[in-house]
Amino acid sequence: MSKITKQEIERILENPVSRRSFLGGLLATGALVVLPGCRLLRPGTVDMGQVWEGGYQTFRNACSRNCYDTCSIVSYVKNGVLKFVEGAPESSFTAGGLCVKGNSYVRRVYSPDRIKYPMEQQGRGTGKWKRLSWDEAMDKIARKILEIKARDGSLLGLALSKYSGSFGITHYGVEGMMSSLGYTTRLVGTPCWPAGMDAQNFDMGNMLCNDPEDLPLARYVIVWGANPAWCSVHSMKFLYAAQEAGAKLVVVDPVFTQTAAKADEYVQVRTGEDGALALGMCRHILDRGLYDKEWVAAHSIGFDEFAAYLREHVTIDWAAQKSGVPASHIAAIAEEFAQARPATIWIGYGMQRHVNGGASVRILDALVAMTGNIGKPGGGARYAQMQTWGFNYHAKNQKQPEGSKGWIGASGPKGEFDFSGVKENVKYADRTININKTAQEILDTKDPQVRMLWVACKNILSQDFDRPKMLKAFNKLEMVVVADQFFNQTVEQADIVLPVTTFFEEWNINASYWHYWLSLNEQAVKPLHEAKSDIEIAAALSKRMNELAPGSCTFPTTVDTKDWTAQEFNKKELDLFGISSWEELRKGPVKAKLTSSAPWSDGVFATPSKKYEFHSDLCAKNGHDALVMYKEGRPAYDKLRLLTPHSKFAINSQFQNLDWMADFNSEPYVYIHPRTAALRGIGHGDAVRVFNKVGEVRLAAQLTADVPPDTLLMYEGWYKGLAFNCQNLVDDVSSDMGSFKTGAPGVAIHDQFADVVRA
Amino acid sequence: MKKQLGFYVDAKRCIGCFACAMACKNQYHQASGVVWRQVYPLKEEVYPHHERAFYSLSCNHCEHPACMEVCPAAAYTKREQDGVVVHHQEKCIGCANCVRSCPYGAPRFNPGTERAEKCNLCWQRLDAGLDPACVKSCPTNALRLINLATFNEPNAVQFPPGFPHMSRLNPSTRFRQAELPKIIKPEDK
Amino acid sequence: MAAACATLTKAAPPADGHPASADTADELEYAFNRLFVGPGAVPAPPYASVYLDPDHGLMGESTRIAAAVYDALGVSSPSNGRLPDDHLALELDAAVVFHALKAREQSAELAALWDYFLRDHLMLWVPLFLACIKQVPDVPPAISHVASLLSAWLSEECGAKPVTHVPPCIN
Amino acid sequence: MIPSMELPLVFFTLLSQLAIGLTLLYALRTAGPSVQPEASAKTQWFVSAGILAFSLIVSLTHLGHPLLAPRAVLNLSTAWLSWEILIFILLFALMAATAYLGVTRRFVWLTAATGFIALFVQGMVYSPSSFPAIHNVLPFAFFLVTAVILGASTSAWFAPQDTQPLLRWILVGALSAGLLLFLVAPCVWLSGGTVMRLTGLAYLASPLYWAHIVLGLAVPMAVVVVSRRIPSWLPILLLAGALCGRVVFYLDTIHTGVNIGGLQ
Repeated sequence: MSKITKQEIERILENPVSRRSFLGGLLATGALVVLPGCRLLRPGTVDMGQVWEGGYQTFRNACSRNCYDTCSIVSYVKNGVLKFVEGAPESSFTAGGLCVKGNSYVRRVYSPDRIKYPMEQQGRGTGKWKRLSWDEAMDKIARKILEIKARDGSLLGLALSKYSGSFGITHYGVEGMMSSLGYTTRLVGTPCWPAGMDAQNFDMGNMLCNDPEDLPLARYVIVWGANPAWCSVHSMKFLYAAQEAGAKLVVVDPVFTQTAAKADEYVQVRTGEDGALALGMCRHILDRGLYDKEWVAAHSIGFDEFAAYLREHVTIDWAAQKSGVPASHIAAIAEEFAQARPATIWIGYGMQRHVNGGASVRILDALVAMTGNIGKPGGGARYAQMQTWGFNYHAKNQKQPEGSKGWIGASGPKGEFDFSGVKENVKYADRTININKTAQEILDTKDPQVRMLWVACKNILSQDFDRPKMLKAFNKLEMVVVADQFFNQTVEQADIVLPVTTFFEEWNINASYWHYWLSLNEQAVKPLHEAKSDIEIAAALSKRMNELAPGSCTFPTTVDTKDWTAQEFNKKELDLFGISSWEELRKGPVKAKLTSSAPWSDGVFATPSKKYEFHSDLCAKNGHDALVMYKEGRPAYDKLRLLTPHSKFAINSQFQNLDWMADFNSEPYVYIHPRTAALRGIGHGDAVRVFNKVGEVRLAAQLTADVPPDTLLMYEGWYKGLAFNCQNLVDDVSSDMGSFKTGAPGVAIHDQFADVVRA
Repeated sequence: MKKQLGFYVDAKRCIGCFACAMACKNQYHQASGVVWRQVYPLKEEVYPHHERAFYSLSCNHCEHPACMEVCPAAAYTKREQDGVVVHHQEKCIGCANCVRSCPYGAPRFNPGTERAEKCNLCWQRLDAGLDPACVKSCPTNALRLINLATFNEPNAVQFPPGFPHMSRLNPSTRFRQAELPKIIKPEDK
Repeated sequence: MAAACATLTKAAPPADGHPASADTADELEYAFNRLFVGPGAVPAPPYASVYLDPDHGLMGESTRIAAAVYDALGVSSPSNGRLPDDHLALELDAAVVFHALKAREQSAELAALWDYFLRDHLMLWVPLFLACIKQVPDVPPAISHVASLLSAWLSEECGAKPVTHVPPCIN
Repeated sequence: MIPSMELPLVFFTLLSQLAIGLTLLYALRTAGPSVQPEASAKTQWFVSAGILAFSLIVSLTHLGHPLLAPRAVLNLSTAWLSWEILIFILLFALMAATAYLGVTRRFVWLTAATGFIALFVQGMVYSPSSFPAIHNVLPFAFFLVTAVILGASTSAWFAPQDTQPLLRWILVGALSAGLLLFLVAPCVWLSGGTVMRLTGLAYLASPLYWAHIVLGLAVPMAVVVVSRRIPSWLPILLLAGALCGRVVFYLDTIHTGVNIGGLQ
């Protein structure tokens, strides 16, 4: 018989028709009716023609990470497999390009390291894992929930910690799942931006933001405590356009960041003293009469009081001494800023992660307001916006089962995405505890104590504060369930882990808190292994709950992520984007139809007075100074200041674990000023121990004058196979504001202190 | 002059974000450890701040490519139509002579396939009328595709400090150098 | 895999004469999961593409080839695409199908297809997979035993010594 | 990008240079008009041919795809490497032929000349611009000196008594040239550009480099000068020393790629 060559076989296998006729005669004899010993494969064929042949199919996706840029993605799929991704060309913000993280998504989906099956650990941290079927997993969880209910008479012993691992709107179905079970305990608030959010709400009645795409209209831009070159790479082109149009770009930051390197001028401010610097500028502008008298008179209240405060308590020399910026220079930038029209400040989230963060943001707002730059295209106190988030929150808004018992008293808000606001006189409510003090709250909460913790879209043990305390708190928990994609430091300490889909494996919808584009996320590929989306997990749990105790969960027992995505739209949202149906988003992302690129352009504010409030009684009612004024920073508790900001290779604990990322960034460093290092005999590349009252971190040192002499800098992140965790050095002290809009104060991530020695 | 494609590396706009380098992996899925495009930080003797200015480099598609010159197996060709230097895997015998000989370290040895590989300037994408993956992904337009026959940028330099000066090879990459902001710092006590 | 794990437990040579007790069965399952299942990154992922495809990822070219071979055989994985088609369990299952068919029919095509699947696919990655297992310290005897059975079966099938160098890029 | 030790190349270059050294030295010994072929000539030439053949086989193991080796002569137009392979094959043919067809003056000189050219070509292969320190005549010089040292010392095994003094003088000369070359080169590099300087520092910091200087050059010279003979064990020591030196050559010569982003 003639030998059939490898090449022939491969050619035959390429084509479904030749492939199937290849052994055709043989199969016709019905040889496949019985397959002795064959356990898994089944007779019959899937439609391979469709699955494996043809060119690229493209799908619309949206990056759901907690990021300014929230990119619109086009994914290229061949033979049912995601091959590569690109930025959507339709969005003038994403403009066809993704960042280093976005470009690594294919690896994230097909990494052999992904969590593949529901599994149970016999003893937290023991690494003794058993596989569970989804039914077994849901059964164990459901029984635990029912046991808690039986023991406590309520489900307040069941707590949810969920934040920004995915901002896909249907992922609020996790909160929905909790509501559908009853009244539970919610870890509310956010470590991200709450102090500034409250500040802007006190000043203007809402947190609105100029379209970043109008930056080129600005004549003077101060990027204050933000590092877009790392954290919003797609905004840089607009800053460059402003520079090319003649605007001056000033960066104010304690660290010489990548953005600072691209500025016309970099001003190194002493960490946490941004308020003092801004007040000095306000005083100088006041003295020179360079403020916008008409605007202030027509559209604000409390300015005279503010002016009086400035004259009494603020001098440029005081500001210089506090902020470390030479007085002459404070005067110079103050004059330049006041005389440029329009001028704008990009207020970073970093600069409000302080015990005086909210107060400082109010001062920056005031600086922009008194110079008449609020409501001007190209102007504005740019912080963030949530105008484009007017979805139905259909997945989130689930009803508690009949007769559920819960927390007695007022509730809410439960985080910044809880638009239902404060509900007075409800019979029962969820119990809310501070997400930024998760460890302490779990340790302290009583009657009933937190018995069970559900973690979704979050990596508590690498991102939450005071990790040593968190480990203690975990010992108090009877069951920890974690839904995630990779075996991170929280999964290590879980009892049950559930594999969740990547956004390429589910339908979703995403808006940005920065730009004004709306992006649909289509399912591009089948979920791998046994991964389920968060709402599919909720449905599976509901099914089991109702089998064990009919009526114990109101969540639908079957969901379709596409239907649920469609359910998130309403006319108001569609109108805002000028589309008649969400299906239009399949043609590409769309941008909100804004009457002006600048909010407040009509000079009417959402405050009680309808004016810009330099003096806010609402602010006072919330326990802060009514008037915009200086607030002291946190006293040092160790020799050096410690900063733990974002890395460009990661968003919090995501992406850095991928081997593709390790090709470009393989290990964490602590960055030390050469003089500070010299005093401690530390050389470039030396192994060091950074320590403070919270704990210690061992890593290698890099010497650079990019950081001030009094500062240690390390970038947060989770490295595969490394113990590195900067939360061993960060305590959970609160920032001043945040409770008003998010239900809990923010956290002073950058008011931390430590010392370093050679290891 | 004949058409010669190359990269324009605008270090003034470049933020060292590595999007280009990862876009290359996104497109070609190189084995981990193998990178065709690297983002090199400028040492402090060239730019005075640690890791704040960069050159994003892959293959420079030289007029006289060292790789092509030294490859004993003639696994390299330079395309007539656009001067792109293409490495043909199937012809490569894995002697690594190109890896040793390219002063820019563009060809890399893949221990899996035991062959050399490098940036081929996405010639398949070019032929389909698309930009190279790295260029398309650059969020600041700091990495551009240029044709030296028509390229006319007064500020452009061929051998900036930090880029090996190899005039005989005549690399097709052009640069704009990074600039420094005015810096206001507290007086050191 | 749970099923596979069960078979492994059965295949285990009775440790010092006594039948495997419940908790050693548990330990075996933990070890099995640490090696092949997760939830952490595993030292020996049981998928062809991890060893054969340049990027060592899942759902690569090798996965496509395995699926095409099943299709030619007239069989398919019930997971339809969720479990990558080049998972060891499925490929060994295909081997069973091949043998069942070969036992019944004389077919040059069948012989050629099997030869291709064996030499140009299984033989290229299973030895690497086995080498990865070898590199792991204290693998339970039951698992090493089954690994050696697999290795023996493979060399018996093609009467050749499997390659044993391990590609550098596998964790 | 960073050059690796590349052991197959270390052995290929060293052994092929030993083989060439043997033929060069034979040619020199029998240069005189009236000199007759040495009694052990055939053996010597078989040995050289054998060593060269072996070195060529070893060189194959350096390839990712040894079976594709024949492709390696496809770029004679520009690749010195293609020429290297070609000329070494030719060289082997000549050595074998000389050994078989009788050691005639014509063959000896033809082969020796080819060997010399082969050393030059080999030198060119290893002087790419990516290694500034050796982007010059140094590799050829290194290889030539090594060839003569190994050749002269090994020839002493075969050469008749009357030519031993000649061999000794050649060996001492080559050793002193080697000492000068290998000691001076790194010091010169220190005053060069960044990559050259790094190369110099890497060499001077490497124990293998000093092993080569001491065991491979200084000590052997002392031995020969003092004992006024070439002990039969000396070639072994010299080969070991040269081996150390060659490893340094591959391992510690710095590539320009290492310094991208830094000043030249």
